[in-house]
Amino acid sequence: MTTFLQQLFNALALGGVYALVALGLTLVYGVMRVPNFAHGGLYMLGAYLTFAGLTLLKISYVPALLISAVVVALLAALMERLIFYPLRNAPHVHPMIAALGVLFFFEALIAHPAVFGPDFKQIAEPVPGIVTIAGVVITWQRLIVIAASVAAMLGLNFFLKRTLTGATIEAMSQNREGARLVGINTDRVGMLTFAISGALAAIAASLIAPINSVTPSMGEVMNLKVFAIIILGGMGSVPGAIVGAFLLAFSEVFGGFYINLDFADVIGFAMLVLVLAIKPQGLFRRGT
Amino acid sequence: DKVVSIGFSGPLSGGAAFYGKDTQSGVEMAIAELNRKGIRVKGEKVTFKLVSLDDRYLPNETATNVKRMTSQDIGFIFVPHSGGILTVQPMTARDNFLLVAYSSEPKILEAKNPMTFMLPPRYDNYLQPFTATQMKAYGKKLGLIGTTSAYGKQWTDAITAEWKRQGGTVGGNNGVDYNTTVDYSSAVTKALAEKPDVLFVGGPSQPTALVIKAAREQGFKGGFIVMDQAKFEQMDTLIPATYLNGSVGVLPTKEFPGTSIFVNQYQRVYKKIPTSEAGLNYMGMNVLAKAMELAGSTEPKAVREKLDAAAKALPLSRSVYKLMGVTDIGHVDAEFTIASVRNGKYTKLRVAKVFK
Amino acid sequence: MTARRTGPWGWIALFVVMALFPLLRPSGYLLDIGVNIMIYAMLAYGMNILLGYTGQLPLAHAGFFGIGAYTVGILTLKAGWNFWLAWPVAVVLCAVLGWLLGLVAFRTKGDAFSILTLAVGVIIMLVINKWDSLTGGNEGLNGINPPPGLEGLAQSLGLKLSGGFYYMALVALALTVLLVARTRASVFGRSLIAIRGGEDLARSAGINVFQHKLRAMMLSTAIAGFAGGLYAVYIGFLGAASTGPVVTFTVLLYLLVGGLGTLAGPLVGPALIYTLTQNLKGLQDYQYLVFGPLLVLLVMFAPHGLAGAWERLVARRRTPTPSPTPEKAVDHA
Amino acid sequence: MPESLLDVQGLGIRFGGLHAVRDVTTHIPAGQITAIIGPNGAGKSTFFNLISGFYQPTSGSIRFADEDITRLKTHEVVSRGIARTFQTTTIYKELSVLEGVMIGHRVRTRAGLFDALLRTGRERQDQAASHAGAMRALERVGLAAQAHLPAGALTQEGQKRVGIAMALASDPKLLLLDEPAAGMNPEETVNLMALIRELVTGGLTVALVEHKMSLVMGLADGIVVLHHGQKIAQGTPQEVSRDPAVIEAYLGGHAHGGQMGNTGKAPAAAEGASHA
Amino acid sequence: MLEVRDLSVKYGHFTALHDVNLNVQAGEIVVLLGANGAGKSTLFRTLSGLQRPSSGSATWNGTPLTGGRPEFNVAHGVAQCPEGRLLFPDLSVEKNLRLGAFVHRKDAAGTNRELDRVYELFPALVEKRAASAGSLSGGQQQMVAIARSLMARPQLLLLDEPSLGLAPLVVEQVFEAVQRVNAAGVSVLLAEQNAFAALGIAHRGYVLEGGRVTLQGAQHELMTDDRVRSAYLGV
Ligand SMILES: Nc1ncnc2c1ncn2[C@@H]1O[C@H](COP(=O)(O)OP(=O)(O)OP(=O)(O)O)[C@@H](O)[C@H]1O
Ligand SMILES: Nc1ncnc2c1ncn2[C@@H]1O[C@H](COP(=O)(O)OP(=O)(O)OP(=O)(O)O)[C@@H](O)[C@H]1O
Ligand SMILES: CC(C)C[C@H](N)C(=O)O
Ligand SMILES: [Mg+2]
Ligand SMILES: [Mg+2]
Repeated sequence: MTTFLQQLFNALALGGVYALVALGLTLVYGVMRVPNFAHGGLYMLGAYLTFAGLTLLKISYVPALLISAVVVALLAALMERLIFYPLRNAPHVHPMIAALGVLFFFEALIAHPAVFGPDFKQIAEPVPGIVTIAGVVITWQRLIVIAASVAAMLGLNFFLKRTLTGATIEAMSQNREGARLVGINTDRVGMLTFAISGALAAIAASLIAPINSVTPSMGEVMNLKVFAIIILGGMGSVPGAIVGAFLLAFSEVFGGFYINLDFADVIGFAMLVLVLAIKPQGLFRRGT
Repeated sequence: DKVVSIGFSGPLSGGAAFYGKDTQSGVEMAIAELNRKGIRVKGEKVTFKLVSLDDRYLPNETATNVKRMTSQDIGFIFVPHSGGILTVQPMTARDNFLLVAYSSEPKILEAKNPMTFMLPPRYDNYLQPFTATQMKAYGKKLGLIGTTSAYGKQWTDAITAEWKRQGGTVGGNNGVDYNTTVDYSSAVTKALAEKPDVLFVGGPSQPTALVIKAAREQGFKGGFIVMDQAKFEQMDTLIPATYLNGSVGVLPTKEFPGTSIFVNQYQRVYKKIPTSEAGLNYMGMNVLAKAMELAGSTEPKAVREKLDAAAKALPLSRSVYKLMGVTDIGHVDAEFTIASVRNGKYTKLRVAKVFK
Repeated sequence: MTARRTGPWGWIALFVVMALFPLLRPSGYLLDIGVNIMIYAMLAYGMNILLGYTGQLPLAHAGFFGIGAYTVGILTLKAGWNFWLAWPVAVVLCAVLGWLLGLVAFRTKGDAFSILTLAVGVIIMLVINKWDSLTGGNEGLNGINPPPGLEGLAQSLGLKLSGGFYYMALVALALTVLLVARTRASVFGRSLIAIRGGEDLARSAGINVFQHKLRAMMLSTAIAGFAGGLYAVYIGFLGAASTGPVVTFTVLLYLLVGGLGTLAGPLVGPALIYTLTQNLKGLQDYQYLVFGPLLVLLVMFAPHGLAGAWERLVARRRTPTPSPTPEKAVDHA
Repeated sequence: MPESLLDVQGLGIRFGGLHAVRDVTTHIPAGQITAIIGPNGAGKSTFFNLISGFYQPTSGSIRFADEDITRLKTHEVVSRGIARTFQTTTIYKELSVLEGVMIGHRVRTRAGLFDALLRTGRERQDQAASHAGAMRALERVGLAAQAHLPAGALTQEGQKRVGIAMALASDPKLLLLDEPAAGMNPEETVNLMALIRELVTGGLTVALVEHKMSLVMGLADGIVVLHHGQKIAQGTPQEVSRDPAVIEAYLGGHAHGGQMGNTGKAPAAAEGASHA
Repeated sequence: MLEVRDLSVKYGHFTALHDVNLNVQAGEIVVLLGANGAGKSTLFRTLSGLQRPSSGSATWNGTPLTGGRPEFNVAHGVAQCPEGRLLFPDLSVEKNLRLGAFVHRKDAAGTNRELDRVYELFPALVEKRAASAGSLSGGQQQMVAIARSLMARPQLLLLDEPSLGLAPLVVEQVFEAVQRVNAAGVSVLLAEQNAFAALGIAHRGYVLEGGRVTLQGAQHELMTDDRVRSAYLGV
């Protein structure tokens, strides 16, 4: 029983991790339909920048995280301006490959011996220690991740559905010319959207890094899963992304537990295939 | 002057780059030292030039790289992964090069390729003392959470067999891929559900440390058997030293007798802790150079003949590990030392029986 | 843009030139690059049928490449089959599996289709990686022998085995190009183009969209398996890594640089990018610092790929584009 | 009384809570032009979508040439002989006019993947048949001379004709046109009317949706009026244009070709060009 | 006043507008006649900033409209109901309309008032307010497009074939509404295939042929011009 509960918590924590990363991508991929494969790269940069803040600037965790979020946000906005904006009318594969180019660049940059090098880095947990509830152990860091993912979801959903800026993002993603005709400065909105997405990626990375580890290729592992999660949840649906994240996490953890750990990833992806085969639109269709 | 090019094909980008770079650094450092010191082969001064090509851990890329190098008449090529080694092994005779293999895959030796020079010592030597020590200290039940790389799987199989041979019981295999797993908690939970006394863990140091951490946090009080790929000296910078108490694994390179020169030098140049990846490849390159001197030739076959003699003649300062020689099938015969750890202090373990 | 059919002569000339190459006694390395390019070109041709002609972005193709390769590897190594029998079996197996995948995957469209196939690609790679007893798992399959008769044939032509492989790849590539060209120029192929242009419209034109997509998928995965079988005997060693999404994306990249939906693109792309990446290796730590931005620039400034740009140039020279003049300026007073 | 080509019984479809088409029973007589009119959102396009198999009805049945086609897929419906155009012009703009129209002929050919790979006799025959079929269709709409231009380079009107040619290339018995004259000026509208009439003379049955009353009144043999998804009237143009319910819901003061901009007293049978 | 001077627009090598000169005075309804492909939409797109001219100028009360920034033009009182509608298909009708008032985002009360007004004009949209714009019928979408341009409360309204796909009754209502809006002081530039109705409410008009203005005049002049009658009025 305790083992089962423990696994439940493990799944929740893993789901929180996935959700946090997926939410950053929901904006650019789910809403704006830009297949930004460099998102994993931004995520990775976020972790390294926080690491750099902690070790080089010797500042504490929270300011390091904030600086990292701001820098990655700016970088993401720049990326929109220089690459995705000019490619906005090209077929999907074009921005996708360009984004891969950016990902390669980021990884090579960080892995360069003169920058951080290819070795693993570690960010210490800002709130070390564990909580034990009914024999179930969970670390503070994981609780923070779960809480942050729920907060991010609520915030993002509110932002998109209830604020005018949120509506302008959706409007722009659906018809750029139409958006301009009603007076929306689409250039600014596009960059803003990327900036938010970048900041979310950096925050996610900084929160998750203490649980996992910091490597130049850390974004690649996440990339595939979070793209899958967004499709699973239903493109453009924020609650869908959360549900998708937890669903993936639960199938991995419990699939691993009851079937075979070595096949946990296979089970996770198989679940995706199954869900899409049954509901080709994903779990949640885009709402209005 | 004569310039002899030394080839290297390994993962220098992507997820395994850290590993590739570590192995490359050993060769590189040895070459820099040898060039500084000056090597003479048959009276002629020889300088070495390292030609490194990235293969991203992909065997087909290794094959392409090796073809490129042999087209340029490079006669000595270091490859640090079994897939690449096995792929290019059949090419050694035709294209006349000496394959310096850094991998402990037994199949490499089974091929009985006359032009292979394999560096790592056999890991099966670790099994008996690891098992005996931990079984005595903690109990008879072993849990498995090793990485699922080829090497990790071999280890898992081998330790399972040895543990059973010594009369213990072994739980289900809860191995996960240390390179792609996002959170180890669930694997650890599953392994701990069987209430093991000892856990087998290991993969690259950093994720291994995270596995150990998760196990301790979930209340595991027993001991760890740490696969040789993970290095204590790297792990204890990542997690509280007490988490490692009662673990057995390989002795940190810096604790070997006579390695201080190498360790100091390495830390000065690369600003990081040298591991056996660097150390063994450093040694391999030195053996190679020595064999050229002894053979009076830089012809790969001639050099191959003198590897054993070279290994025996090499001073400890250049070999890092104590070398007994090179076997007929081209395997380094080195002394290896293992240790158990408590509060950052290492206790060397005695090895009862040595496989050759 | 419609692939403009330049007639077979350009292709025949190209293949003749390629066939003469080994007579120049190139180094083993150059021959190896040639064979690799041809193998990846075949894979790119396979993907192009779905992406370039049918407008569906599949991301499982390295998986089928892997299935083709492992089928050949397993059948020859473990079941003792003759390669020349195992190869066609691998192709048929990939076609059947592609058909099965299509049955499920074509329920979805657009991004969902791509991600679903990506997931399938990952699953294939993982299964190959984990099914130790069949595939050798992480250790891979080692010692796949060259096709029986190839060495003898090569020697009778005064070549080494590598030369034999070169011609084998050349013939396989030529066959692939021929089949793809025929497909594109056919009634069936035009229906694929129609689907690319708009599914609803194609449906209203009476095209059975689902069936056409399924057939396209079968052809596409069969070609991937065909390339994979060749890869297996050529490299002689198989590891799961060569069947993963990274390979799929690499080939996608080749395709984009060469030119989507063109006949020459899938050959031009690998020729250029494969050679380029080999040469960039010399830059060591800087290789991806250069390659990444280069990719971005290529995509941005040569959006139709090199073959696409060429076709456009030729098209413009042949038919001076009719400036869309208004049909009739009202002049009836 | 001409025999009926298409029979619709109690046809209906819901989108969530909305009954877009509801219990429509009607028939389309062979060899005639039937117009479907009604306010915006009345369900006219949806009605076409149901007939052509784009939507599956939630109730009712459709019979075409004495065969039940209610559950058939679009491509099967097309192969039975029902072709359509879309409300907003949808054609293959990047392809040449000819190639686009050849696609419309696909349903009359059998050659598949293996014919393509082996370049069988069937492939060659079908290829020739497609070409011939497409050219025939282009001649009917008067675009044979533009066959090799990219379709996107044609004017709006030209593109509409390409759309019709594509539909014709499938050798239909029944042609469904959704607002064929939208965006056309009076002169072009007249030309289009002549084209449609020619097609019908050639044996085709046409059903069309249109808001341009000049065209509807000038062309239709019978009119079906939809409102809120339901049929509220059916009859000859004269009958329908006098129907108070229709005037109330739809026509207002435009019962007689008001959109063409004349006084509204033109006889229904006369075409716009003779109005001067 | 809208003042267009020597305006030329090119698509690549093809010139769609040649030195067009026209103006719309404050409070006027001006109709633009022209065959398919004459360049009407090109002119509208240029005036709303979606298209940049190759030469010439267009100003609204002295403010240049040719900067290629539509958002600037709307903010300065020039709104367009474009060809092709350019709606936000996955957003609800009401969100589409509210976004039409984006430039008045600080004035919620005014936006709500205007919203009531356009619902009054197009009662068919009321029951569709929560439906996604993309699910609407063609004519309903056209209504949303017109309504959205009204939501911007422009001083100059550019209507590119507003009656496209609308039922006759609705066309009548739209033209009435245009007159009402105009009566409140809004200038209107209107392109229509339904020339008869358009000329019926216009003060003046221009004829555009092959990208050139070939004729201009007051309403009654055009109504009686033989060329106009045969080509655009179908009489
Ligand atoms: N896929 C759909 N989902 C939801 N509602 C739909 C869908 N298609 C049509 N509708 C609704 O059904 C009703 C009928 O639409 P339809 O397009 O058939 O109208 P129509 O008669 O063709 O109108 P118009 O003359 O404006 O083209 C409309 O209210 C529309 O919003
Ligand atoms: N994006 C474009 N690229 C190239 N040519 C274009 C483009 N848009 C329009 N044209 C051409 O410019 C000319 C004028 O087109 P425009 O759309 O302005 O005409 P219009 O008067 O609005 O016609 P319609 O009544 O069909 O709407 C046409 O010949 C058209 O083919
Ligand atoms: C740790 C090493 C000795 C083994 C190496 N990872 C291999 O590929 O075989
Ligand atoms: Mg309609
Ligand atoms: Mg227009």
